[in-house]
Amino acid sequence: MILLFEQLLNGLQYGVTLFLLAAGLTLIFGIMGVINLAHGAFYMVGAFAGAWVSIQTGSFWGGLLAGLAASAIVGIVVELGVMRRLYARDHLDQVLATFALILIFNQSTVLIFGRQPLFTSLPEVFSGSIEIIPGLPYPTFRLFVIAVGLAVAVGLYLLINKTRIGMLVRAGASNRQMVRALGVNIQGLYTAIFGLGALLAGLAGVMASPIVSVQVGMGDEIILATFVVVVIGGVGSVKGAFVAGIVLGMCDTMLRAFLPGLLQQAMPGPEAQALGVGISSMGIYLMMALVLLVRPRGLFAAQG
Amino acid sequence: MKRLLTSASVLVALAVPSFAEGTKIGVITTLSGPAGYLGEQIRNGLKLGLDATGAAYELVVEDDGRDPNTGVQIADRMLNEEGITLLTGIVFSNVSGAVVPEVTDAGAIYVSPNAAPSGLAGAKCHPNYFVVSWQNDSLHEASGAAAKKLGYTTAVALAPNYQAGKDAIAGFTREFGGEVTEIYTGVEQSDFASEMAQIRDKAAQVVFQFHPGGQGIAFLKQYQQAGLLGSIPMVLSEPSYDSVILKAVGPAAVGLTGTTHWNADFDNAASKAMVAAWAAAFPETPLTTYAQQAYDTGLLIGGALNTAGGEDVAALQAAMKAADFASTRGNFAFGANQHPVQDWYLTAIEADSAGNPVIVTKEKIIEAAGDVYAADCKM
Amino acid sequence: MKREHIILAAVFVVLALVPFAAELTGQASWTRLVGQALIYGMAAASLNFILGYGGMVSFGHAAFFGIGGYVVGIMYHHFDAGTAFLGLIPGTDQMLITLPAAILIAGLAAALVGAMSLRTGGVQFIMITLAFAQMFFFLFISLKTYGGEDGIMVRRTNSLPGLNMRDKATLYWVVLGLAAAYYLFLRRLVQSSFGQIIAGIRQNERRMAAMGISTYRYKLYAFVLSGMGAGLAGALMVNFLRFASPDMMHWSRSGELMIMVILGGVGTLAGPFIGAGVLFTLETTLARYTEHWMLPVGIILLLVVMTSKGGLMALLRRLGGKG
Amino acid sequence: MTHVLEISGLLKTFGGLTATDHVSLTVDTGEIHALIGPNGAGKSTLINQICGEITPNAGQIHLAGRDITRLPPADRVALGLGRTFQITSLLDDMTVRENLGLAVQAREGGNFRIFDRAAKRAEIWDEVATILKDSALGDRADVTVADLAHGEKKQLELAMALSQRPRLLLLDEPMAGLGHVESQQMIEALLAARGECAMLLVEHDMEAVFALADRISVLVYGRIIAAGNADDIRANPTVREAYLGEEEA
Repeated sequence: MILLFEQLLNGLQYGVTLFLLAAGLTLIFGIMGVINLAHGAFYMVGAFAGAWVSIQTGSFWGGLLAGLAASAIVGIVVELGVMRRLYARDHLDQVLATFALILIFNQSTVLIFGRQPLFTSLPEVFSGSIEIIPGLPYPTFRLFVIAVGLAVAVGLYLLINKTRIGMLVRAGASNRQMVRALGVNIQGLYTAIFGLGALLAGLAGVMASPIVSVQVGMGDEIILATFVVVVIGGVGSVKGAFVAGIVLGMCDTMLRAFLPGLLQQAMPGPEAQALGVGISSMGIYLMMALVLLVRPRGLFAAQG
Repeated sequence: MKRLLTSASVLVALAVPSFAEGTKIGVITTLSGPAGYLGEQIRNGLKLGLDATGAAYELVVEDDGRDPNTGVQIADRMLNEEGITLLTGIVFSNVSGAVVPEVTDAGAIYVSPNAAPSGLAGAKCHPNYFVVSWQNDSLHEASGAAAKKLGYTTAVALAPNYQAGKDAIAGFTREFGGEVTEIYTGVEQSDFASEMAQIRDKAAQVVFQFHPGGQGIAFLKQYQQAGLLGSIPMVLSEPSYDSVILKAVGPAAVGLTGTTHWNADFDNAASKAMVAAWAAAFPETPLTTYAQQAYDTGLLIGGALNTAGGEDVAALQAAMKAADFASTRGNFAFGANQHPVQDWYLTAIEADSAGNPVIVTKEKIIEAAGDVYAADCKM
Repeated sequence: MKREHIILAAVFVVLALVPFAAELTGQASWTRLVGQALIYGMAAASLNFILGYGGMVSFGHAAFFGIGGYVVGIMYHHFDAGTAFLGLIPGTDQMLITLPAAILIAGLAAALVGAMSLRTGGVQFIMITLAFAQMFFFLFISLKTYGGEDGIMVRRTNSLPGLNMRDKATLYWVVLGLAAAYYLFLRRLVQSSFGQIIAGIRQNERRMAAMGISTYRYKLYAFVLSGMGAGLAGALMVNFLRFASPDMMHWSRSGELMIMVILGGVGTLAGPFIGAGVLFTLETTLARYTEHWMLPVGIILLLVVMTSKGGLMALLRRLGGKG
Repeated sequence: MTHVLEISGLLKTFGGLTATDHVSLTVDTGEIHALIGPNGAGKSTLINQICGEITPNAGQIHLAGRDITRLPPADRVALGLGRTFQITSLLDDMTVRENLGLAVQAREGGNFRIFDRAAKRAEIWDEVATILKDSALGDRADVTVADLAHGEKKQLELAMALSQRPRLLLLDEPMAGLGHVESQQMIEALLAARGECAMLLVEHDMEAVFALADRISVLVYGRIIAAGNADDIRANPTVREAYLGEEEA
């Protein structure tokens, strides 16, 4: 029972990380119509900038600010320098360009930081664990990650539903031409959204840096799962990204935690283990395939 | 017969003066991606080792990107175009599985500084294929033996769900003999929270885990964050706690137990020379076992080049087979399959004065061990 | 018309001479380099048939490439061990059996994936094909019998009666012959009745449905044909490299095939071959000069896409003056 | 006698909105049946239900006596249903000739052949030549569709639809966006095709409707409020109030 609860928390924490990445990606996707394979690079930039500054200054919070700033700036530069020229182009050209960006970002990171993974420690306040229910000590930092993720979700909800910019974002996600017709400064809006998306990805990167290994290519591994979240949630829908992120995070964690054990009861030995892990690795893709077969445009498709 | 061949080739080698610019050595290794630091360690260690022998050489280094396709492509060019007959450097088993047959079929020599998959250690062994590091299974058999020696009887063993991971758990289990709960992790997984919960739930006496590189860093950090570090001991094979991993993990590694075939505190001249040379050349970068293996590889190759006096393959092969070099690990010999016969040690990860983790050698747990596949090798 | 024939014949002759040229200049690795580029070109061209001519952007094409390769690998594994696949089908090292088998099995897999994926469209189609490819990838990683992540070593290239397939030049010519045949097949395919229907579906699916075309069936057929082509390329690759591994079906390989198509020119016959050749040569050549080869490759790709529309084929056309 | 098309009780709702409210109508052999109504009356929804792009909530559609309510679009075409689109929907990168060729090929079959050469199928290109000879597009045959004038695209749509040899042709606003001269050409083309098939004509252009239609149905807010010949409709006070009145005002 305690194990189940703990795994649910783990799933929630993975889910909000996916949400942070997917929120920006789904907006960029839905509003600008751009397939940005390089979104994971912002995650990596956030993690590296955050880790490096926190090593230099000894402060996690300094690193957090640096990570956010670096990823947002890199995002804006990419938008101004590259993406802006590709909005009118075919999806496939965007795929090629953002693939090239991945290569450039990865190798530049090697040149700047070298090949050794960076060390980051937990902020002092969050270095321990809290006994949430008796018998279950849970790392405080992970609770903090969950809290930040949920706070961002609330913030984005308010931004999108209560502000003029949010109105434009919603309009843009459901009908791209309409926003153009409204006579707003589209270019500025696009740059801002791209920067915001990069910033959220950078936030995810900084939050992940004390937990996982800060290394080159770390963004490439998580970007696939992020795309899965975006597509299941429905392209352009932040709400969809939230729901899909949490559900996917939960399912992935639950499958990995319990499927091998369950299989072992049904069939003998290590083969069950291996099979269980194999199936749970496929889990999110299986889910996506199933969701798309039932709802071809995802759960909360913004575009009609 | 073999002796006759050897002396004949020595004669030939003596008759033909070696080229002044040195023998070309092909280094195929992984320099890009998350595992790029492993290739860097190997390249740098190899260079220092060769320098220590004073042999005339020239390194031709190329990145395989951990992709067997690329590895074979590079090997082909080195062998057939640049006329290189001596290759080394591969980090990963899947790359060496593809490249080594290519090299030996072409009549050239391959010396492994790291990966040594079982497929090439038994019936498919080859006179031109040498392994300086260890046979893959040996690493984890040592950890199994260590856990047994420390008196544990139940263990949780974790490894990624690929062949090397399965081999790791199998190797550990073989020597451990106790009750083992196996948990396989995802191949590209970086968050192990779910596994931490399971480890706590199983409440075994000891944890064994095999996660090289970035995965290992993430695993150790999270092990501490989950509050498991103080409560359940962990035994590690050397790829899971190399010095680069420890540097990135920081204090979270203090208190773990490891096994290794070499450690920086070894008290022999060759090892001390290497540690000093490394500190002079790469003061910023920790020295890992990867670099040490490559350094030994450099000693072996350089020594053989000096003995054979050039790049005649038969002469080089014979010189290497003799394994006449002072290994940084102390005792070293080749088994029937030209894989090492060596000692294994128990280590502890302790805190230095600054609180950073440092590996301290405790005791020898296995003496002069070869591998189980040597018996199948008929050379 | 005539001009195209002359160019094709000239290119074929030049390619056929590669082993001799390699021999003469001492650049022995050319043969293998060009051979591999040709095989990737075939795989990219097979993807281009659905992507460029049919408008179906598949991000999982490497799955069929890998499956084709594994058919050769698995058959060789059982041939070598003297066992039988599932205890029923004995292994073989005869290319006349392995290649058709690879094409067939890859086609079956494509039928399965296509039947489900083609119910969606657009971005969702891209992602669902990726999803199925990932499932195949993880499946093959878990197959311990066939080496798991390490894959299967194929010590000897498959035999063809009357030819010495261990000779690199011979193998190269076999690959070249099949690549040329495949090019001609695709050329005929896009001009065929079916090719016209597929081109129509890409331009306006609704219109084609209004003309009585059940677009789903045609798209599925195209998807299967394309998967078979990728399977053939994969089978050749395993013969060429002498091993099969899950790397062949990793998602980045699917991406690479897509990049080759886009770089060369979407919806052109020669484009994928040119794209494969250029990308492959670029990667291998730059890797010889710098460990940081990814950086220049990335910058070059970015420059190509920013400065030209329609890839290298469009560039060539502009240089050549006409189409 | 059987009707070529018989619709009974067709109901389609979108959320709270009723687009077609139990619509029933028939089209007889050789007849041109016009469907008129203000914007948003549900005409396009009705057309799309007949074509099969939208599935109705209730009601039946029979084509030549056969129930096609649940058939996919392509199968309805095989049973003799042809259509034109309100916003022209053509293969823009191809020439006029190629568009017609594909239309004829789609009807002729052999569409799964992968080793033939579509360009050498005489049965297709002979027929295309005939169609072009008889149409206003003859001298525009090798122009790419994207370069055609609007009126020419409308003509091509009609020619492609007719080349399918349908029993029933659905015409979704064929006059939309046409100038006076072009409209006259279109009316002539439709009159010329009158013997070939029955037609259900959705149109705003009253001049064209009165010139072409044998019968007229008036659709307002998803319901048919009146039906009859041209004189009946002109005289109908409900229609004048609901529809024509607005037009004249």
